[in-house]
Amino acid sequence: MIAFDLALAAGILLCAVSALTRRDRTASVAAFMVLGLLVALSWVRLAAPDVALAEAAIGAGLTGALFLRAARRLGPLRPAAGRTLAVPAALVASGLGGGLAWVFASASPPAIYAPLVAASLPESGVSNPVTAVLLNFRAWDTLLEIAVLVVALLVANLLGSRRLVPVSLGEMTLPFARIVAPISILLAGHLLWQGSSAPGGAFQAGAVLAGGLLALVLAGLAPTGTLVVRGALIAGLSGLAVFLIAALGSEALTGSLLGYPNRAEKVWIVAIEAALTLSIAATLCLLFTGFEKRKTS
Amino acid sequence: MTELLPLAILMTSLGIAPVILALPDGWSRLRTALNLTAAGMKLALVAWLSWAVAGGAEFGLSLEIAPGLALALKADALSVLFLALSSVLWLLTTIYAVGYLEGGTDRSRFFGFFSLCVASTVGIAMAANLFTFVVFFELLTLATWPLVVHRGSAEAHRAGRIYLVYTLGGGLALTLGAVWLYALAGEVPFLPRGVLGDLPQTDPLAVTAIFVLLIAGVGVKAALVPLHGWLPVSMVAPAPVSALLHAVAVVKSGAFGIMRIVYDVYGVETVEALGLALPLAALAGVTILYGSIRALRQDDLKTRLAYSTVSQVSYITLGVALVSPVAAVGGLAHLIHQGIMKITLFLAAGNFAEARGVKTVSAMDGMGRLMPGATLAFTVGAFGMIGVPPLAGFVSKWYLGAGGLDAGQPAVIALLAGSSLLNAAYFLPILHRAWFRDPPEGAVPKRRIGWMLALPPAVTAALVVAAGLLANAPFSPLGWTRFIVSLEYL
Amino acid sequence: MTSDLVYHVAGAGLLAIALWRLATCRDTLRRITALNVLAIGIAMVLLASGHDPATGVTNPVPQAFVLTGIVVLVAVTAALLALAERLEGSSDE
Amino acid sequence: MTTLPSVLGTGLIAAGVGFLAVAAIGFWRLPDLLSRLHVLTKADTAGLSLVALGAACLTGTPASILPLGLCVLLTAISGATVGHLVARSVTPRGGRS
Amino acid sequence: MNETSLLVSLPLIAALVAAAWPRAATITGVIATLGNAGLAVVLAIRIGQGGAEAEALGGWAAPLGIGFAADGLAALMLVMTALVGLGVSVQVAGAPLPDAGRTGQRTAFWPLWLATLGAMNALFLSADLFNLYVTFEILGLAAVGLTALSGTRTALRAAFDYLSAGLAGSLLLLLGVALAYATAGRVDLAVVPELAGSHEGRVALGLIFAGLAVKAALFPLHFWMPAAHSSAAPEASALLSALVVKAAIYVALRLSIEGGAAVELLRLVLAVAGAGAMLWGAWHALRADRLKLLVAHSTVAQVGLIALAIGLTTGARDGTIWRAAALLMLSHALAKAAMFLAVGRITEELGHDRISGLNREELRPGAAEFAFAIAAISLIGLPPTAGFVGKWLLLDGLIDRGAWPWVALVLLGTVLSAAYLARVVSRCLRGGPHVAPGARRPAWRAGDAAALGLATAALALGLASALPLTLLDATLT
Repeated sequence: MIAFDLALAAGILLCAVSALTRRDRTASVAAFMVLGLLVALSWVRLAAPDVALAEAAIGAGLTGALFLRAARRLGPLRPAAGRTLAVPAALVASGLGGGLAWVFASASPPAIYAPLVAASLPESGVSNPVTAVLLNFRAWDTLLEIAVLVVALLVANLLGSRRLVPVSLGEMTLPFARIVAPISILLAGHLLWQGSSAPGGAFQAGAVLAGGLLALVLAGLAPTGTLVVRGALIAGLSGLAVFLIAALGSEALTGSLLGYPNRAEKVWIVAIEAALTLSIAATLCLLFTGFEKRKTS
Repeated sequence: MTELLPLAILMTSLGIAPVILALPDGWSRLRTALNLTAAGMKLALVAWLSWAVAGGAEFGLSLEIAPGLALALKADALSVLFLALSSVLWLLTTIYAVGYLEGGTDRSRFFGFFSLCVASTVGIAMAANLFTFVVFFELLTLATWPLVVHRGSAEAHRAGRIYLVYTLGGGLALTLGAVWLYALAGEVPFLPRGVLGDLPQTDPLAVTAIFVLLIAGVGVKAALVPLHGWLPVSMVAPAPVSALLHAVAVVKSGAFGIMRIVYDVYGVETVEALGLALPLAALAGVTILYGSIRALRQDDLKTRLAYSTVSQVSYITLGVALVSPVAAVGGLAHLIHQGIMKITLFLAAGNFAEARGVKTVSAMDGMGRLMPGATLAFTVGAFGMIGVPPLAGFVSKWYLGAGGLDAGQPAVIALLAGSSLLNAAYFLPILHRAWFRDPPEGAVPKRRIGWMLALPPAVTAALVVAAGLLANAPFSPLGWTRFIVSLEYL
Repeated sequence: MTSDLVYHVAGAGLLAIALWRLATCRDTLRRITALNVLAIGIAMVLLASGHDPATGVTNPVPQAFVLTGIVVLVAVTAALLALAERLEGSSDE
Repeated sequence: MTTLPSVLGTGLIAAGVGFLAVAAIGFWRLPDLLSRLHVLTKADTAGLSLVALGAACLTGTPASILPLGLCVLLTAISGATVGHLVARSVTPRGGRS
Repeated sequence: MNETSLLVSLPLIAALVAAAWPRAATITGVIATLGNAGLAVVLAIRIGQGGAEAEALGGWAAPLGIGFAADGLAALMLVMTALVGLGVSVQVAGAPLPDAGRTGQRTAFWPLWLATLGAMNALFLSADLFNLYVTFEILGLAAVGLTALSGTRTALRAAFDYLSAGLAGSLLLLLGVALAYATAGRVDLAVVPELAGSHEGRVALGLIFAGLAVKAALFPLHFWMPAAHSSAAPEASALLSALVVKAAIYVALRLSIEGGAAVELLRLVLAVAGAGAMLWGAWHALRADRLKLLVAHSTVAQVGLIALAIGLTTGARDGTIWRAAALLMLSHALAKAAMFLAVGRITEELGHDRISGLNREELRPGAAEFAFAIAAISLIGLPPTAGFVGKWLLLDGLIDRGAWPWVALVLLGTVLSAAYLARVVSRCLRGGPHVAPGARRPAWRAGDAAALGLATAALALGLASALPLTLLDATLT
């Protein structure tokens, strides 16, 4: 398998170089998306399927879509300023990279987390260790992470970024959206439910759901009134609200922030995850479509 | 209740300052009433305090603001000396300033900072440790700067900038020295005969360096050559400010600081043992001569007075540095004497400028006939400065001379004689013009001098005479300084 | 040579490429892409460190870190792109 | 070890990969966009379907058939739609209909 | 319910309410800021009396779970944030709206500010490196939103540079955390001494410090800050300069104390970077022609001074220097917030903020100018302000260490800060007919209250420095 790893790594590096050097914006974004997919593959190789799912859905898919949108709106690449800097910068960067590779490869972490997770997993209420870490052991990180999404939503709202206006794409897209949207809902539900015991969870499910919604929006099938945007905004905010209320509620019950009541952990976690899925889907969708209707120039 | 007396004295001016600053400019009656009430109250409180201190009472207040750092006030005999000077002169200068600035702009700002300035002086007088002293010393810089630039002209701002550069630079040196001393000694309260213990033996180099830093810091305000440059320049300020800067607040705080550092931080014996007394005395001597010589050449009346101040304030330093109880009495007494004499001169000069527009020596012709009262006050002040008996200046010069002999430095006599001659040389021509020349044709008064402008110089002139004539009375400045010196040179 | 080492090196390579691009390029979109590549590089070395070649299992805690990092990064990227687009729009006005 | 399903599965996957390789070569060698699109959409769909079928044979559980079928379905739909969209985007409006 | 839980969740809940219901944004924001201030004070009093508290979130103890460390230093920072936030909130809530265009700006302000507040509270309490990274991201995004609030092109440009620099800093931090994990196998704050003991660990700490240096705008990574802080709306600038920058500085201080003597070299680099920022900022402040730019550069300089102080801590927990640094942080927060609010008022009044145009026909300085002057005194470090006590303690500690070159640098920084701030204050006292036509004192008389209040707090803190300093005694070891 080492050959496969080497090929994958080479492909990853090649894609990265391509994404960062191609002069054509679309080509560079395409290279970035391929990079995301290859990276997701490499994480499957590193036995991290949860992360691979998230990377494929969010890192490659959604970020790529955002980049594509921006590439269209930003116009062509400006010529690079100074070439004189390129060589010394490359030398310094490769030196830094080499140093980091050496330091990381020479460090081997003592197994501290693994036994702790193994010991605590039965009490966490779920059997997928990644979900246990995300929603129970280190749920505070996850709560703040949702807060990052909310703040990004607020910033995008403040900037009033131009709303995506779906141009007529022809009848061919309609069946596509009509099929993809329900499948994505099903898939999201599946990922959400499976998250407690197998790879999956709120983030992956939310991203898939967002993809389905976006298909509807792009096909012109979704309603686009201001009221809808406002509703989506509130849906985007609701995930953090539910999480915070759950945090405070659990403290009221058990005396510890985010300390779920005994033997009800799974219910709490799934409830929170369900709210998060909807909210993440709404947030990602809004981040992509934008808020304000402006004259398209 | 009486323990809070120092705080009450401080608050009479510190508490009133923000109130006055916040008053609209037009409310002059209320402002004047507030100012005069506060000044009167302070005078009464200081009188009470002096009575109590003379009776042996001790006052101390302390607020710890950080581990090892406390804002502490106390009232000892030396404080009372300075307190009495500033409270009397504050009252008089306030009356004068109210009259002087009538109809002017920004009076609330002026009087607010004026009060703050006096509050800082009072704080300096009552500081019980070096930290407190530094705090009020810097506050004084901040409070006087807006007064120097009060007129708002480009020239005033130039003066303000120079003033700030000198005083903040000095403040930096003082702060550095103080921090260093705290780092070495832990705490530095002001106690007679010094507080350094065996530090001068264990680390003489650091202690000497700290002494130089501290003296340089306070020396800026005491206008020791070569740190005197700000003083003549800041003459651009209004007359009451000049009077205040020169007679009470700034230069006297500097001189007072030298006293505190030499007497109550290091102790005279330590200073002498470190070999620092003679250089300090020499510096004072140089300043005395230099100031007098520069004063000779100035035509601007206030600038001439300013150089005279440079010279005269160093008498105090000289008295401190001579390491002789007799000289110390002279120096301390001069703190008061020079204050009342110089303020008389400045107030009178302010009246000349206000009433007749006379700002230069060459324009003084016939002033005695036109403004006899002010000219008389000016004459008394000038004679006092020269050291004509039986005025106040004579008393302090006598003691300084005797102290010089006592300390085995007969050169001091020569120094004093030379200085007195120079004093005469720059004051007598003014008096000659004022009394013996005819006023210029068709001179018309610019404005009438009301009682508020006329009274204060008259009172201070009377004080000059009284301080000289009644020098042996128990509550005269001289009597009080003897009491202080007896504590220091037991 | 183990596969962990391969991914360590690949991650560090991504970091180096991204840093080089950040230092030499002024174009907004390219810089944002470079920051994303940087983040991927970090995620890769983190996961490779968490991977235990003996058992073939990757520690769930670094996995959670990387997951969090991905979501945070998409949020920041969206904000950056919105800003860049707004900037582009306002220069036209 | 070498049961019928595993042989069949491996064969199917190999065939699928062959299709994909041909698609890739075609994408690389063909001159213009429309013909590239042509080879991509068709060969891709076929290749992926074969690979999925092979994978289903290899795992052999009925539970795995649903997701694999979903994969094939989604790829087929999206391949068709994307191909259509790309073609539309290069075709001048009102040109060949 | 515990104060710490409420401190971290209440602002976030309020942010959501304000975002979802813009009409109630102002009232929600004011109530939340007030409540937050109350909670912070209660917590500080409790910690001052009962000592530091540690809490394991969800009952999962570190290193697996995330801990809250509510100690004296954290409590001091919480109170600082609460007070400055209160002042700025009063200013924003009370400001009259000149036109409808600003309504949207104000409603957008509240959720962003409340998110900032929540993130800062979470950051001060957090005892986990990865958690710190996440809080930094919230903080960075919300701060960028505050920068972009005014919507001008320069503000947007600055916001973009701010966000990309902030992201680069965060990623450096994350790389450091990753290496910390790779070295020690865990990422709670208690791992820092262990990290300091190995080469890889020190590289990890170095990466973390580099990330923090970007976020705190230390030389030579300061390039983004003056533009961001000078082009934002004054209230936003006050929050950014007074608080947001402190977050990175706080973490640097925490790591310096935790790291002990083993991270001496890193601290030295920090001190040098701080000194560079101090000199660079002062130099540019001296040459600035706009008031806001001057104040923004002064932030670079002052933060540099604080970083210098942190870099020179001895690593001992009973040291003087880090206490001085904490006190300087507090006094800088109060003074700088007051200064930016005052600048906002002056700009509003004159219609511009050119320093050469600050001359007044009416010589009497208004309350805003007065607040500016008091804040300037505190920033220079003149008595009786908290800045003075902080500098005194700093010099005391430096002299104790015998670090004379650093003493000279601190004094030089003081002189420079006096020089550039005197430029402004003396202008305000200068006469001249240069009042811009049409500029007049706005009708909103209470507008100077917040600036004056914050400046007075900086002044009064000098006399009450014993309070924060005793609170610092309860810092976790």
